[in-house]
Amino acid sequence: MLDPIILFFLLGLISGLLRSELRLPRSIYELLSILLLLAIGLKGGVELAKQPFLELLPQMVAVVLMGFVLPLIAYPMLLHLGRFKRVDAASIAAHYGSVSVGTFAVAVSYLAARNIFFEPYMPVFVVLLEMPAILVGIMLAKGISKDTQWGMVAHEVLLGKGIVLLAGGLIIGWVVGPEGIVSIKPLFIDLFKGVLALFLLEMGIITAGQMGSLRSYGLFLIGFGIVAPVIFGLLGALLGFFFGLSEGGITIMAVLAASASYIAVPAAMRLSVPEANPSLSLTASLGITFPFNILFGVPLYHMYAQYLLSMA
Amino acid sequence: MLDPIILFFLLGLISGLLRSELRLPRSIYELLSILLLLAIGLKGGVELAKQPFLELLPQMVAVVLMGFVLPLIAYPMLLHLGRFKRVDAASIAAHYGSVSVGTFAVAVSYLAARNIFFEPYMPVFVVLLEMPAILVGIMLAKGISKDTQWGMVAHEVLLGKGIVLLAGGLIIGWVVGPEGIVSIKPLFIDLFKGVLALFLLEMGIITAGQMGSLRSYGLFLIGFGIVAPVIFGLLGALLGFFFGLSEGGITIMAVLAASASYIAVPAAMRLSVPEANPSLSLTASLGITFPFNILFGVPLYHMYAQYLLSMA
Amino acid sequence: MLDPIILFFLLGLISGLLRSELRLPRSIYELLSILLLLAIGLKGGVELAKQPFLELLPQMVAVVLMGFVLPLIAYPMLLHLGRFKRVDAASIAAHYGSVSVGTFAVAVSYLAARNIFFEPYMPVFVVLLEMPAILVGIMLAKGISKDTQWGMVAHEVLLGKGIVLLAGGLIIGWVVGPEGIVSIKPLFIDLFKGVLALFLLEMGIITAGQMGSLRSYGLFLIGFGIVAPVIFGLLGALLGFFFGLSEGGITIMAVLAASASYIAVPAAMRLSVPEANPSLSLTASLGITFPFNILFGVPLYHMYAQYLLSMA
Amino acid sequence: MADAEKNIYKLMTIMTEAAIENDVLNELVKLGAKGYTSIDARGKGHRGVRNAAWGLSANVRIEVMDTEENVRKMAAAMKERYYRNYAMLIFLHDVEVIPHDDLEGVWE
Amino acid sequence: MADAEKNIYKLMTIMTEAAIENDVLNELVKLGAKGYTSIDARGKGHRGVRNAAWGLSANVRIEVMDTEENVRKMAAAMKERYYRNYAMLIFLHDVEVIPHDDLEGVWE
Amino acid sequence: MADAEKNIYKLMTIMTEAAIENDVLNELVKLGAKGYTSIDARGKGHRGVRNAAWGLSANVRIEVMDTEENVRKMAAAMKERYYRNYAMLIFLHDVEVIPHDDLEGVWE
Ligand SMILES: Nc1ncnc2c1ncn2[C@@H]1O[C@H](COP(=O)(O)O)[C@@H](O)[C@H]1O
Ligand SMILES: Nc1ncnc2c1ncn2[C@@H]1O[C@H](COP(=O)(O)O)[C@@H](O)[C@H]1O
Ligand SMILES: Nc1ncnc2c1ncn2[C@@H]1O[C@H](COP(=O)(O)O)[C@@H](O)[C@H]1O
Ligand code: NA
Ligand code: NA
Ligand code: NA
Repeated sequence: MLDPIILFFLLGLISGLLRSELRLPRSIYELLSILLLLAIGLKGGVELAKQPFLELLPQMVAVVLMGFVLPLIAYPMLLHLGRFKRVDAASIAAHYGSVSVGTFAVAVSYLAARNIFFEPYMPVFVVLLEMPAILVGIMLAKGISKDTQWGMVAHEVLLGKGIVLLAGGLIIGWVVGPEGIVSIKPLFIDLFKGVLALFLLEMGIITAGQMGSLRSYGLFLIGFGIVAPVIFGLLGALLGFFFGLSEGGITIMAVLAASASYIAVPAAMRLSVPEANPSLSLTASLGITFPFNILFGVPLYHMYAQYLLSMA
Repeated sequence: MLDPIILFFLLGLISGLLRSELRLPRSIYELLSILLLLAIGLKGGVELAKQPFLELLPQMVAVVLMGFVLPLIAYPMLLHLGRFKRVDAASIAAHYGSVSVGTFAVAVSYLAARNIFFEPYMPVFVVLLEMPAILVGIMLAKGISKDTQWGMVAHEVLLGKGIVLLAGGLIIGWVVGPEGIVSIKPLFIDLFKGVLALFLLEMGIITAGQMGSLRSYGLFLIGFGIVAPVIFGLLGALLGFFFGLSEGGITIMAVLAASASYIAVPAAMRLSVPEANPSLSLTASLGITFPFNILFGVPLYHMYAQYLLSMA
Repeated sequence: MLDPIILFFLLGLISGLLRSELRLPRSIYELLSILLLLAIGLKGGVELAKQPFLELLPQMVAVVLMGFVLPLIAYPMLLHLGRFKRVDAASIAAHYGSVSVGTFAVAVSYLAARNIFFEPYMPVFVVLLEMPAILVGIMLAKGISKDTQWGMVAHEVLLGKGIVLLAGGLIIGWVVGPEGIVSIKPLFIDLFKGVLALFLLEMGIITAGQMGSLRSYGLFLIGFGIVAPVIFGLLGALLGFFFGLSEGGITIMAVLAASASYIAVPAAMRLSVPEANPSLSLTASLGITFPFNILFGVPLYHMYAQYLLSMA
Repeated sequence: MADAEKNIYKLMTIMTEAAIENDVLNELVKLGAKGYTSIDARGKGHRGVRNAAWGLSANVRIEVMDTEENVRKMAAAMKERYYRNYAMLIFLHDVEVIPHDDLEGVWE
Repeated sequence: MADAEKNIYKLMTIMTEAAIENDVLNELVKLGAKGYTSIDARGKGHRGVRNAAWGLSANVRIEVMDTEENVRKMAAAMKERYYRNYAMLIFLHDVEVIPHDDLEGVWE
Repeated sequence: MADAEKNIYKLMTIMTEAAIENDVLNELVKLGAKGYTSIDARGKGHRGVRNAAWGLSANVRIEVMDTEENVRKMAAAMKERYYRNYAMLIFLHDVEVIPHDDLEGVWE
């Protein structure tokens, strides 16, 4: 069964590679992101209402820990194997320790199309995973230097569009509950898949643009952009398995670990570690890992989950 | 029962006060306004089709009169109690004599969520109320001066986006009737509440921006921004009561009287009374009265209506 | 039965002529075009899946031939009767040989509102008709000149937004089939008519703007802008009749022949035949033929179809 | 008259409120401007921040190129009409225009 | 060569139709431009009003900074190629560039 | 101090990454800028193409008008802080400001 949203991504990718003039206006791209973030938050929040919050605490702590550990695994690979400069290795590591909401949305849609349940509080983990990798990345690049404006970094990330909308949606969904969102469902829930399709059309075009810089950066970056998610995905799946999550939940945990940020982290790194080459990390996360995850990663992580559960 | 749209407003307000970078692109804000205005117009128009138009004439005249009278009440308060300059008092008075479509939409949604009927021709009153207060405001500021370009003012207001879309929607709805709008219902009617939620998210952010200027203008402006709608709302409710309107209709009449313009009137005043400080009137109508009405005013005006009817 | 979308067009037209400030932001206009093109493509593609593709080949060839012939009919009329300069005659001819997707969408909506079936592969013809007239136009203007950058022209048209989205939608719809698009139906199919209404609102405003230049160009252009579609529509209807199409199919064939491009062709001509006055051809296609087709042409072409079938 | 030999003209740049853009442009054309270019902007000045996100606080940057004489006339009229009550900043500088050969003296 | 002591270069400003923006930028790069800045604009000139709202009437404002010699070469090429058939206005003026110390003579 | 008689001031134009726009504007205000105007742009320079369509590659064009002394101070600070690690181009030129009569010497 071929999901139309994947075809929209390919349509964007191909027309981008063929240098078509097709392009979504920037403000439309922003509208689509806003709708996706709010929809994911709202859906999660409504389900959260049914959940005793305290039971989640240990899992939340573990997820935050994962956000600290992943970049620490990526960093030495990039520094020693990839022979990147320290600042670049640190910056790329931060991207891969964090998470891509676009990839998360595709995974949600993948599971929904197959009627596979997943624990509804996953968006909480997305929120939790944004920040830690950025902190690690900055410290790897600069040490615990006094001239890092931590306040500014925290403000930039915690009050960035991503977290505000996701967390805001979660809270609103949680407060109003299932009946409360009936009236706004037509916009946020019913249109979700169509909005995701348009979003991926534009992501395909953007990805095609990033692929142009691939040549300049050599094979290692391409390899890293594929191997890292495959490994990190497994770590994420294992963590989900130890949490005792469902098949869908394990898949999503793998996706969170395997996906790399291309919005919040690049912006934060540009301000805090300006010496790092932004095009290097963006090419990896957006030009390689994002399309890999969309096209091959999500089904792979689903197999991880099935395999782990079949072993149990 | 907490309406999610109010939470969207609070989300915008809080993230604005915390200086989050969240912001809807300008063109999206315009799209949302266009959809709201058309939807309100269309819904009203469809219902109007069932209404003998002539019966409404006396009410329409009374509503226009109210549009002339309200600024004449506000003006001396602002001039003598508030000690504002003549042009500023006149300009603020014009804002409060006119009407805010955003507040109207929230009231509509409030009543719909409670299944409270209201007379469907209310959007006609919104159209009627835009203009008179502006005329009064200009005359209070300048006298019946020859150098006022009345033609330009009339053109600016009558052909402004607000009236064209609202009146256009009314007419289209009236012409095609209930079956006619079935095909466009999914966009204009089904999405209404979601669109309103996004609109209020942005309004919250904008309101937060306006609140920054509150400090500069002192306590009187804050007081006026709360007291004026409370009083004007009562006048509006009384008028609705004398019209013999339903509970919902009286509530809406109160909302029309209590709400203050923050789009059409500021633009018209900027051009016709340039000596008035635009930030003063905008801070009052947008930074105080709008959030007050959204959060507390609408339920209060509903109580007005219930009280008046219980007395009858 | 009055279709609301026509009223939206008139609302735009009238407020444009009255110089209202109403205007859709450019990015919103682009979003609406994108949604329309994808929706038309998707719907066509889903139906195509049921169709043996090879049976269509002869019709496709004939349609491409029509694209070459129509501008060759228009050119001498413009050159000899209209006494236009060679480049201008060639450019206008190219506009009328090509096709307007907006008009096509209105015809689709017209037939749907009357429950009239049409062959679902019509969007394929729209794609096929974009290019030939442009080639003829360039050759009429410049001869088979060496300095025409044919590669650039082909790239510009084939990879222009219009064809990429229409053809992309067709292919996606064709691949995923009826069940595949269920999830994206709320955005692309359910909202279609509402999106078309907003699109026509803006088209009305744009048309009003173009009408301003009518005075400068005299009566012949007005006459041509009405007579050409009436004749070309008949040719299209005849071709559809010989294909053995249904009533709806013949109507659509007439619409394709009768409509004139106002996006792809103007852009291509501006680059390839810069000596031609772009305002001349745009005034004809957008200021005269588009409103004529929307308001009077589509019903007329429907009568063509009914008449031809009643003769058979 | 401009320094016709070297095609030296004056460029006037006006930063002001978007709310009066149409009014300003009409005025400039009435004063004889043969053209103008206008761009959406954000800004800050002694009348506060104008960040373009909300109607009344949107900003615009208008350029008019003409002979020094005409530009000074327009600048004086702008100052007279708008400086008192609107956010506006005007400055001038010389530019060398690449002339249209078939539009000889079009900006004189 | 530019007045290297004082880092004086020429800035060329081109106002033209958005329809040919890509063509113009490619041409400038071919002619050796090391950079450019381009901005969406509205405008009016002897080819009428271009109000940016509709494809063919959108306008763009392009700036290129380079040595006087290079800028004059580019300006001449632009004039030759576009002035006849497209809405276009070009003007030049001197600017003092704040140099990159590690890019010594990059714009020479 | 500026040439007060003729109201000659310096205009500084900064082309840079949109990612640091707020940072740059805050810095300029700290350095005493009384105003600025900022515009979205696309561009190309020695740090590659910035086509404004995607967050990190968006571009901005900032103008600050002030006395020569102040502008030179700000330009030096900008260069010091951003030239090394960010895409940025700064240039200066003279402009004649039409003064506010009631703001006598406001930019001194
Ligand atoms: N010193 C300055 N440098 C650059 N632009 C300025 C300056 N002062 C004012 N502006 C621009 O002119 C507009 C109006 O200025 P003002 O009337 O001083 O508020 C501002 O919104 C800015 O866009
Ligand atoms: N006198 C002028 N002052 C400022 N901008 C102009 C002037 N004349 C033309 N322009 C700009 O240059 C573009 C092309 O001019 P034209 O070729 O004269 O139609 C116009 O759309 C304006 O943006
Ligand atoms: N030669 C130039 N002419 C005009 N603009 C330039 C030039 N070089 C750089 N720019 C602008 O300055 C920005 C930063 O330049 P850079 O630091 O060289 O990448 C570019 O994105 C352009 O917008
Ligand atoms: Na990750
Ligand atoms: Na009121
Ligand atoms: Na045709």
